Amino acid sequence: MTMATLTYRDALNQALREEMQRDSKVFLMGEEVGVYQGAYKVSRGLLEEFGPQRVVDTPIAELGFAGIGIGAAMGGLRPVIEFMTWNFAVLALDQIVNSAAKMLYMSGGQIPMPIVFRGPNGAALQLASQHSQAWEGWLSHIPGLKVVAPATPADAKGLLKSAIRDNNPVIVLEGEMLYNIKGDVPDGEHLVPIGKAEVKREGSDVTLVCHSKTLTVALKAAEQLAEQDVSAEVLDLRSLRPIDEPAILESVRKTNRAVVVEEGWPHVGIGAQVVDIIQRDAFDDLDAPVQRVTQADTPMPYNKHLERAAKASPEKVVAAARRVLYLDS
Amino acid sequence: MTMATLTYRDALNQALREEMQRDSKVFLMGEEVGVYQGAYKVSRGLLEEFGPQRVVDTPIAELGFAGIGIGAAMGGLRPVIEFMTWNFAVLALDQIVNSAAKMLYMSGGQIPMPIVFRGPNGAALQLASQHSQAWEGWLSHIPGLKVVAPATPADAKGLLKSAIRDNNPVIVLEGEMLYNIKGDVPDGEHLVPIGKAEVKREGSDVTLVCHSKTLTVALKAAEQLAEQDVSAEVLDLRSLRPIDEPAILESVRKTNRAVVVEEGWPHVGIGAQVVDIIQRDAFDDLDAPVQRVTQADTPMPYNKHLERAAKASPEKVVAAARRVLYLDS
Amino acid sequence: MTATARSPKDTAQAELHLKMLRQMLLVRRFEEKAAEAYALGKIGGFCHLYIGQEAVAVGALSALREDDYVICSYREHGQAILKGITPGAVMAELFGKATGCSKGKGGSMHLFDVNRGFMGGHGIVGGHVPLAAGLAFASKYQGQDKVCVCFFGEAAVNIGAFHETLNMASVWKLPVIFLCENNRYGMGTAFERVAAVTDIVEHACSYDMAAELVDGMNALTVYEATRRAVERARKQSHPTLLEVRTYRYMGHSMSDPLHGVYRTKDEVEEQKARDPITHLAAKLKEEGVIDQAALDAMDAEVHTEVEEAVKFADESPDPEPDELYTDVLAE
Amino acid sequence: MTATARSPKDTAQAELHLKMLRQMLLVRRFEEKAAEAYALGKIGGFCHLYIGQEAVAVGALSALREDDYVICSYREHGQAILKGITPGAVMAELFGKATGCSKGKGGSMHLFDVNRGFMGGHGIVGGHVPLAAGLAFASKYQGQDKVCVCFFGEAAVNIGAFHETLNMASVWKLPVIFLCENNRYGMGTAFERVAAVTDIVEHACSYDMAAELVDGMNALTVYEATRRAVERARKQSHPTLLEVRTYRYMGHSMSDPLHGVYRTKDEVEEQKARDPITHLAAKLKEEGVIDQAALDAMDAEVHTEVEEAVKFADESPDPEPDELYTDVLAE
Ligand SMILES: Cc1ncc(C[n+]2csc(CCOP(=O)(O)OP(=O)(O)O)c2C)c(N)n1
Ligand SMILES: Cc1ncc(C[n+]2csc(CCOP(=O)(O)OP(=O)(O)O)c2C)c(N)n1
Ligand SMILES: [Mg+2]
Ligand SMILES: [Mg+2]
Repeated sequence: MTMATLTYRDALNQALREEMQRDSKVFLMGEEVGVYQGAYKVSRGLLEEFGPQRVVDTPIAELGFAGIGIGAAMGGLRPVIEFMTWNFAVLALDQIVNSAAKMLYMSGGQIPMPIVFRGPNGAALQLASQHSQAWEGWLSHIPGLKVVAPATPADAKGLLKSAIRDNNPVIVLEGEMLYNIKGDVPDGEHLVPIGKAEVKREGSDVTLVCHSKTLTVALKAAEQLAEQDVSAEVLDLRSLRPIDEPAILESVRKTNRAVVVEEGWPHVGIGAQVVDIIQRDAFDDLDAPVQRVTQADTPMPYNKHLERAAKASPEKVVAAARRVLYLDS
Repeated sequence: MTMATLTYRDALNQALREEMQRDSKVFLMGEEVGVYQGAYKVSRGLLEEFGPQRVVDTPIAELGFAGIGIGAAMGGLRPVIEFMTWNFAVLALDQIVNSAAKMLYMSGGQIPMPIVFRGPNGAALQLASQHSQAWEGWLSHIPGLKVVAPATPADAKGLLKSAIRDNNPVIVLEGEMLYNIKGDVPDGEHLVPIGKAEVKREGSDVTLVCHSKTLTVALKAAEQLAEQDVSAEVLDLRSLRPIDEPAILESVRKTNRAVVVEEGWPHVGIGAQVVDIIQRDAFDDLDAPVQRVTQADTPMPYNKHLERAAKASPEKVVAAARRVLYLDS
Repeated sequence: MTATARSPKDTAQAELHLKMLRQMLLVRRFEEKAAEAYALGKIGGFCHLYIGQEAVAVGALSALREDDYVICSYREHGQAILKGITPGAVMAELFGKATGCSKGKGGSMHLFDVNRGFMGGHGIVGGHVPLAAGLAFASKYQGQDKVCVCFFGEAAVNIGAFHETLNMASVWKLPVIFLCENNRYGMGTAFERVAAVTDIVEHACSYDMAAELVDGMNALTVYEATRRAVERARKQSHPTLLEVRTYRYMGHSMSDPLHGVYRTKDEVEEQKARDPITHLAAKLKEEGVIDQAALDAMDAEVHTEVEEAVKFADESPDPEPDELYTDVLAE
Repeated sequence: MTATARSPKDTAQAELHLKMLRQMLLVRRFEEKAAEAYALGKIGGFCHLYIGQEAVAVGALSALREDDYVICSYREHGQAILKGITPGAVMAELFGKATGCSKGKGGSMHLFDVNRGFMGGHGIVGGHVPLAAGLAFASKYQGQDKVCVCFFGEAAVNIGAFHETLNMASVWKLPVIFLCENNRYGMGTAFERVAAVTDIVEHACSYDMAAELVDGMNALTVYEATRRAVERARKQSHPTLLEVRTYRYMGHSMSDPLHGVYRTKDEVEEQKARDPITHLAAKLKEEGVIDQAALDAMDAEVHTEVEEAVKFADESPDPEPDELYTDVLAE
């Protein structure tokens, strides 16, 4: 399969374009997706190629257009709803949780819900408290949804394409800080299965579980650990619901130690669930309690030094890894 | 201190009445709280005693009146916002998370937020998918909020009074199925501190961690276990944020085994956080992986048999306790 | 005056009116039976009856094509039956049985039949209003000429989703009809206590939308108004806001008092004097379209139909236990 | 004509107008400096400038009492300064410094000074509209006669919170003024592309609310209209919706293009020809209230003030590291 080096942004753009070419029922709706070419330019060129009927600029009405997208899916379409950022999607949670996630069940199996909700999630740089929220913990809690959080351009393309073809509501968590990263992306038909994690770096001493932006953090930590003669395995979850329990357990059974790195807040974060899975099914394989590295348990401050201190970092991951390896005690 | 036997409903009503008598800045706002005396009659008699300025019937506009309450708190009042049920509060999450929880932080400490958001949480009987949701996992995730979930009439009164006097946004999770339960309630000044769990039954073989409606489930399970010569300790969390880590650890260090019982969905539920706390700080005290008993990972079905099967039950807790005690292997 | 004296047009009209009368009777008797069954504990949870409002659904749905969409709030038993779901399948759903139109998983508030264009049964006030616009969006997008009628109560006008949706439906010219059943109360709250403007049609101005105020105690006027709106939606793809004034005889749901403290017994009685069934029956008698004997026969027939629905629901099995885990995700 | 020829009333008015002119200049120069500082990386995140809209905030806030409340969206640098926060404290906040009006934790979008009744700086479109009604509710509840002015952009009119709030503000007669700054665009979206009705004042009808359409390029007309609304709020506790037509010269935020694809350079230039500062300066010159020399002096003075603000912000320390963990919860 031939490859191209693309940014994460262009990989998403390619996935959207290919799926819209493939299936006329697929359309994109959201704020600034058309004339403005997308607040983060993910939809660049799509209005020109597919026209205003399939690339629909909306008013600022997250609850309303999320619901209109869901209704359109009930009517046989395959909507892709872009939230300018997931911070604003909080206004649309009623529709995502009560309409999209439950429609198939409430209707006794009559109404599938092939819809994608996507946009950047979590903190960027100095956007302060209301614009820096990571929602994976909340969204992964809901049965009836699928949740993916690609970390690389290839996974971004492959998971978005799979999401668009899925007959269930799929949440795609992107990242403003990811849009510019480059990587090899297979041309054309490249599908990444939803629910499958991937080992992004092999290792034997400790497993670093991560996803989305924390992959970079974990990989940097793994390099620093290598210099300290610690072999860290980096497991990128990629999907958060369903979550790849076998992959998590397989890695931990090999390394007997784990650190979970996540972007969100610690209390009832996605990492707590990963910990639960590990201690429940790999209890006897664990040589140390699983450690978590998360965002500080505070709203995000504006000041850049405070913000940096609030975020998960390679240094924090290295320290946690050394703790589970009892290297400093 | 003299006691009276009250229902959970009347204990809440008493807390509201006493605090409104104590402080004229306290007012109640929500749907049907006045003329209708409350959808679940928690506010019975308050309109008559305090008048329409302090017992305010609202239109169906959860986002709007939650925000008006928050603005009133910014203006020096101490609002108590009643959600007819927390199912509908999903529409108000933007205001709770982005305005209430962050105002003090964003303003650099200038604007305290003394507001209470309360109402019944979780499933009642056969209310189906959209009316049977337990939100403790979501709400406990948010820094800047406090979250309490009283299980008894005495705790309901004591925690609601503490919540109203707290200078932070406090989420009070009640339960439609709890309103009618009876118990001894201290008269007058009875305050239960936010952040303190309580052992509701002493035991030595296994700790059953629970809160709100699952206290009854855990207590029934403890009785059945007693008949099987298993001594179960029942720890009622009461507060979910902040959560009483010392109390959890103390009990588990004594019993060396734990089962966490919660009402919500399993994936990234509050129980996962309890598990994380236990394995992180009591790893060497654990004789078995912690087990969780949760609601089935599905939307809530209407049919009563399916609904019963979906909920946490004493039988499920007993089975989980036997698993952590390796009694059936 | 006898039938033979009537022109074909009159006959067609007479038949339509008789059909409407029978439909109102059917819904009325169905709801009465549901109330009985609820009292017997055969129905659980919330159960919102439609008694008093029959003319609205009957009039509106008579103006629709079979393949048009209807979407409702939780007060939807009547619309479900009128859209073609058998009373048996609806009653079975209320009983939570496997033969129910939602396999016993949805219950009273979540009736569905996608093959008949009945898109539910929704429990969050205002939550289905955007869904209606989305269904209309899908129809227009696919070049179908289906319209969507969205039934909601007047209290939903105070919630944001209603406004966000009306604006988009107008900007995008969607073939949707927002049919507000103004029965004066949201649970125990009189609309004038919580709305600055009580004429809901007023809101249409803010969205440059066609609107009509309609007498909801008269099935024929509802039918005519809806026909005009359907025409506008199907031919010009323009949305309409219909405010239909009606009244609920029973409590908000079976768990609520019959009239309660928020309205007087007298008010309820007054309204019952404007009963849409009595009203149409009288009119048709006067026109000689039906006589008392035929009316009694019709009522008896409807009675039997409802009895059979109950019997069907009673005798139907509960869903298999593993149904708890199915329909969470589609293939 | 010389000052001595003027009556006391004229003099008072002249002074008011001069004050407004100076305030507009101050805000303009402040924002220009903020743009420079942003380019130099001294300001991070989103930074939404007010250039072009100065007449709105200056006119409106001139009609307020010191203890009245003002609450804004993220485009609030001007209002913050005009409500009495020193330019230094605002610039320091943009720089994220400990001396900033929100201790460096809020930044450009979250400026606060509770002692001056400046209630923020909010980032979710429409999110602060209910807060404004709540502040008015608190004022009325406590028998204070403070009014609250809520600034928001025209795009916020399409979101539900706006409608839910206007309805309650009207039903409960709250002393609040909803001041919509209609600058025609929400980011890159022209209002007419996403709103069925472009006259925002229209919405007042649905809520039985007083309303006025105001020229936002003229500080004096904004002042007069706001005075009438304040009177209505303070004396009768009635809310008002003001639609103030204005224009943003710069991009939506510092991260966006100056005019972009959604509007033409010509349109921007046309609007600049209606500049509120030039307009008022010319008027006052014509009236002999000010001459070019005095105007230049005023501008120079304002310049220095802004330079000092930057100096203050530059020299101020970052917050202590442990500030990350403070202010999460109150005692
Ligand atoms: C968002 C939301 N808030 C509150 C409720 C609880 N509730 C159910 S029905 C109802 C009253 C609705 O009245 P109306 O819209 O007039 O419809 P009607 O019941 O009169 O048919 C309320 C408050 C809900 N279901 N959804
Ligand atoms: C609910 C929500 N959706 C989207 C955004 C992203 N956003 C920030 S400002 C803006 C445009 C707002 O335009 P307008 O209300 O006219 O105010 P202006 O910027 O013109 O002053 C958008 C879409 C947001 N902050 N909040
Ligand atoms: Mg009603
Ligand atoms: Mg604008």
